[in-house]
Amino acid sequence: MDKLNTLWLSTGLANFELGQVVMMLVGCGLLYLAIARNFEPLLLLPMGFGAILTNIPMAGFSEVGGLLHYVYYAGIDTGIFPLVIFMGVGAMTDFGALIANPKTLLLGAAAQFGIFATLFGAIALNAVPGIEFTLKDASAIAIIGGADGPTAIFLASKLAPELLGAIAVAAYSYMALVPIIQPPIMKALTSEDERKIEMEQLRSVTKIEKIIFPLGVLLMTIFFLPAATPLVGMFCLGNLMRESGVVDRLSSTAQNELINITTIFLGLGVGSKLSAEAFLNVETLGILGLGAVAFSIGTASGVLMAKTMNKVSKTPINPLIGAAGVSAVPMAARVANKVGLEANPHNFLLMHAMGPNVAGVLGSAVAAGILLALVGG
Amino acid sequence: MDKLNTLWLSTGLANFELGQVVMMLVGCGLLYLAIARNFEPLLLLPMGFGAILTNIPMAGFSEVGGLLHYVYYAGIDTGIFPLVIFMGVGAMTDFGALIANPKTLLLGAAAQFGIFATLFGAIALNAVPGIEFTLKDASAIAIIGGADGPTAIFLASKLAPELLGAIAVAAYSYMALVPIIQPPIMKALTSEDERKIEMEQLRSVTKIEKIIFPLGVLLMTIFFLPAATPLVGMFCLGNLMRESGVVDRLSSTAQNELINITTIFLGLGVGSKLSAEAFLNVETLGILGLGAVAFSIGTASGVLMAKTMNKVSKTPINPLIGAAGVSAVPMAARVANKVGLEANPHNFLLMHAMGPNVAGVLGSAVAAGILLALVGG
Amino acid sequence: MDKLNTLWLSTGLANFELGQVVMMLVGCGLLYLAIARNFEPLLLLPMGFGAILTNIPMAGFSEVGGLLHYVYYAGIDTGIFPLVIFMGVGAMTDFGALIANPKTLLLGAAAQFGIFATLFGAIALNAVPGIEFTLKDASAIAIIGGADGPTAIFLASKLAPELLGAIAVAAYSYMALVPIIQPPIMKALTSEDERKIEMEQLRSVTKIEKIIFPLGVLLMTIFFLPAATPLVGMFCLGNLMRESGVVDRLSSTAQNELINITTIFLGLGVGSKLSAEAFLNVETLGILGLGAVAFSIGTASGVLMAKTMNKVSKTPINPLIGAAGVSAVPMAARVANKVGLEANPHNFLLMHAMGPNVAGVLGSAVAAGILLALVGG
Amino acid sequence: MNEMQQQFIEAGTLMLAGMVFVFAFLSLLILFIKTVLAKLAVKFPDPVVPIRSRANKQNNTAKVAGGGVSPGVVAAISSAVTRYRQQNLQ
Amino acid sequence: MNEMQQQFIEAGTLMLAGMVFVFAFLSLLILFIKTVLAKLAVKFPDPVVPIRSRANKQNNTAKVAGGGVSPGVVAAISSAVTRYRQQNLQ
Amino acid sequence: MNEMQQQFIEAGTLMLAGMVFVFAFLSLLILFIKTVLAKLAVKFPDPVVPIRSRANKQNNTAKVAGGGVSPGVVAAISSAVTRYRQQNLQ
Ligand code: NA
Ligand code: NA
Ligand code: NA
Repeated sequence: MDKLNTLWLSTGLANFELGQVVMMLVGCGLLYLAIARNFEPLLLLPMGFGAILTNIPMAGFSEVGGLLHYVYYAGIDTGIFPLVIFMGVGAMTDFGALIANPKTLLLGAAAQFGIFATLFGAIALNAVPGIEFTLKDASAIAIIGGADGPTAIFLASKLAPELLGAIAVAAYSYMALVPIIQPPIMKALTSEDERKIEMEQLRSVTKIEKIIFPLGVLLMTIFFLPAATPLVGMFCLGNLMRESGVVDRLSSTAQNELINITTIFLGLGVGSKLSAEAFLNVETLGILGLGAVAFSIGTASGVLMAKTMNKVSKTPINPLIGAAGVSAVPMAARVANKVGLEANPHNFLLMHAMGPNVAGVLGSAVAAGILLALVGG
Repeated sequence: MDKLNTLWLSTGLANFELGQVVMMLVGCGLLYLAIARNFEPLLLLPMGFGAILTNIPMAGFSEVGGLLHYVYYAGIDTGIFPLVIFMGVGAMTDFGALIANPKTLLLGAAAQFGIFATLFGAIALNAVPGIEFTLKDASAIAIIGGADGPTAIFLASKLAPELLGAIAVAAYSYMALVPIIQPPIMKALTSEDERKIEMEQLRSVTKIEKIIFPLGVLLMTIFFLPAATPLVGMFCLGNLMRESGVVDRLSSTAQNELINITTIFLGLGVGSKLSAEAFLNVETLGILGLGAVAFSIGTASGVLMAKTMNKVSKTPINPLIGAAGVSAVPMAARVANKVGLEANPHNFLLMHAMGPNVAGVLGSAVAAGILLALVGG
Repeated sequence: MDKLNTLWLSTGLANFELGQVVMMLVGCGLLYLAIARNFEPLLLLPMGFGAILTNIPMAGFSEVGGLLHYVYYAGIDTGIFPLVIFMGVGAMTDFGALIANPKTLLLGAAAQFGIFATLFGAIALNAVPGIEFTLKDASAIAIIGGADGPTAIFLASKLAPELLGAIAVAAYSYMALVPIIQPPIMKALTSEDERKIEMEQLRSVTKIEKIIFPLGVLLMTIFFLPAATPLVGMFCLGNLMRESGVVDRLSSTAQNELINITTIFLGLGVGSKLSAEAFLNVETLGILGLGAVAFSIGTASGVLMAKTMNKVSKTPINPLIGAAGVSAVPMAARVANKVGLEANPHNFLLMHAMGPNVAGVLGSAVAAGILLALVGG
Repeated sequence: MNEMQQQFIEAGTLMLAGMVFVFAFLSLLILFIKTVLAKLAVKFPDPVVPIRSRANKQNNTAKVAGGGVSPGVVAAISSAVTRYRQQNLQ
Repeated sequence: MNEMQQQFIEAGTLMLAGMVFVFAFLSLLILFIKTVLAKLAVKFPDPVVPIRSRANKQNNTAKVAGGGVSPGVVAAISSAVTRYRQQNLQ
Repeated sequence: MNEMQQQFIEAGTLMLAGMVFVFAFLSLLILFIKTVLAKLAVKFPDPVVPIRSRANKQNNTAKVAGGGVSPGVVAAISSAVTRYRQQNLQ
């Protein structure tokens, strides 16, 4: 009898709090999005699962001695996991299209307006009662507009760890929603004729350019923005391993097993920040709203920049590729390609959109570095 | 001369203690079992090697600053390694046969009697002079009857870390001995006619069932036994990664590189607990004896339960598949198949035995959770 | 304005010190050697990159909280990374040629004279003003003559961590230079006739010999030199995993993903020791000079030993294979083969040179153990 | 001897509570499979698999021999070709 | 309200400084590509790729069908054979 | 100068002790190979390898060309087929 009572007192049923139940439902929602809707499943599946685990009463996953506690403090609080993932992303990235058409870097720059406008918006939300974002909070939220998961997690873990869960949810959800969010904005801001524009074929890029490019990017970051060197540095290391051609086995491991292992634990660790106290409040609603705004503004900025460039440039530029400047690689580039094909069935924009697409990754990392340098520390 | 003397004083020969020599021989014995007899080599090979390394005089493998010290405290004391392995096992497990024939879960439940009877037996052994098992010790020993390596290591590291070495040796040795231990028991408890029983073909299982199943298991564990959620949770995460079909690269890494890396270090770390003080005593003999008892009782309980169910059930149930309820996946299921084929050359029980086999994994994890909830903490 | 000033003060340009610039150039030099010259790129590429990252002003890669700080203290200061790599190297090593022709072990022994002569030379360099090597420093430097990366890193991290960067640079650079350093020495010390000597075909080696060999090596190390057991033990574990044939999945992971992951971080961590204070001094020049001496003496000792043995032995021994005794697997063996082919187009020495080549690995590990036992601690 | 007796009672209670719980838990799981999962299986049946893919799922029946080449082999070769190229492209 | 105003000013300054910096940085990168990289590309052109390898790089054009067997397929098979043997040899 | 001399003596002793030890150790290993391993090799000879497997061990001699198809190729293809299916089944 006594044993049964002990057993009952140790059950989840006898110890549930409402907040935990709701957060488990949020976790299940993330699993649903990942599995049924294919929303960035590589991160949202372990993240949703981590959200469930961390909210189990009496299990102590995120308390001292719990698995998720170790994962979070060893991998995310230190910044190691997002940096290792960024190295893997660098090893997967081909900068050929960007080097062939460097002015698309301006599209990647323009799209970062989504970040800084959202920063402004986050501060404006302080007018809403119940919301009190510091400048650090606002900066961490704004980076959602960078459409780059590891960058967002890295910055949030440094500037506003208590918002990390909500920010990661928003970042990955909107990245998955790119095919839904972007097309209406792209169509509203361009004319049928503009969308029909065919672009010139890209020149071929030599091996030496691809090898020196990541080193040049790193050098410039060192000169002008050391705060961004953890992100940019690991990204360029991955890219150099890829392009150098002399360490293929390291490059392959960075792109596959290492990034997979890290992704599992990154997802679990981020999910462990989805506790009721941190997530169930008005601020999370604000973050989700701001995320949508950030993506939309970023997309619009990219398209408008491309329109302007098309008018100035000698060679034609299809404004649709500007939308790819938000990054969300390679989804945003595919969306540009698809919308282009709808207007003109012979218009293959994919390779052209890859330039602004990877430029957006660099742009976001630079923006993250600026925020770290000016707001962090 | 002085140098040579220093060198001599630093040799192993000048510093050996008898216990260390004996434990190295134990380590060599484990290597022999692993290599020549193919006894669970994936764990016993690194474990035997770890046993040798940890007993080298003057080398300090398991002292502060030594490799095995780090491995043990980072990976086993924290519970991380067995949980990561359990995630990989989950990613390798197909619950199809169990879902198609859910009543085989009862066989997995019955076989856990091996665990609880052994608990009783361990306490009874306290009558032997020189043996003093606390309830925690007895619980950690009893889990050997679960026939599940990671579960046993996880529980032992929580309840009785000083017995971890002996428990792991017993658990993996008996798992390897399943083809020798089980058949006589199975034949003694069944009639020739019973062994000849052919079972109906299993229905096909849909994808949605396989996806929801791990979530259902996790949910029930959360409700009724949070103490089991680390084990069951990681297992279900692995299984969900497998069945969801959206994170194949994570699932593949969990089943291959990640589990391989972890297995090497888990084996080394467990081996590092095979020190003379911890292993060379009457208690170890007791543990080895109890392990054999646990396996035998578990097998018998499973078979007897299956016999009973066969009498009650509308569809025929071959009692042999009850023996697979101890888990030891997939060996025990193969043994059931083999013994069945001996009685009836057209009797393929393998798929039918997979149901109780994986049910046994869940059953052992549940039993481990009960022991943690009632005895641990 | 204020913001821009903050931004400027946070740039690298505003904070560079000369030493950092020079060390970045050194890092770029290593990248150049790795990529353009194919000098041991697997280690020199991440190491050169690490050297750049650690010298970025304001980025704090190697300060508390920085990525390279964690990497260094978790992986190199503990000795874990070199030991894991040594396990992988063991899993890649085939001792067949050595077992078939065991007297080539003497060549691997003779080549270690490079190590001990360099130790003497390092002490002699203390006569140069500005250089003050302790016996520990001298030992760590001498191990460069072992021509074995992980061994050198392991020993240097124990005996002279502040010299680790320079020692690793020297060790890997000279290993890459083996095809340039060795041939002139080999030709100077042998006659045309000697180089033409064809050796008898090696007998085939049985599986049992290959399995017992690593265990015998380990046993002897335990008996006579426990200080070498971390290195030799992990090496033999890897080799046993390879040859036992029962844990192929572990052996494959140790040879591929695990060693790749570890190599990336080992390189970064070693690179993080390339700071201006530690590297830009006369001692580094001394180390680089001594490294070349060490390789040359090791090569010469091996060749002379082989000449002597050829005169004594009943079966012919081509003195060229003695040069492979420095290890630098498999490069040195290939060099021996190539120089042999130049003298006699029918003379395939590759397999014969593999014996002294892997013997050199064991010899260096033994030498490292002696230095640890006599000088360390 | 008193202490020993008490330990036996404890162990006996554990055995009882444990086995009851294990059976209760796994029986509930049976219920879960027979109700929730069964309903889900009816509501969301597996989509009909296209022929080529289904053929691939028949594990041991590809005709490697004979005059014709099975689609599985063609698929395998083309997959190998793709992998080979990817490796060469990197 | 005063505090809020100040925050707005801060945010506005951040926006301005941030966008200026991002554009400046990426424009410099354009310059880098157009000058340094372009020069390097001229100075160190890619070596002419041997025919077989170039064929492999044309991603989707290997002729698997037809009477002849494309070199890609042969390469793939021989690569598969090699891998198979290595696995068996271990 | 006295200190230096002492260091030289230390280094010299180290050199001597080290080389003696290395030679002794590796000579013992020769002994080990020539006695223990040699006996083991006689006592436990390798089992005679079945023909197909031995063929696979001849690294570079599979006949890919010609009218017949080497068993290695068939094995490789069937291995590729299996892997392909496993991937599709997951
Ligand atoms: Na971006
Ligand atoms: Na079990
Ligand atoms: Na060596």
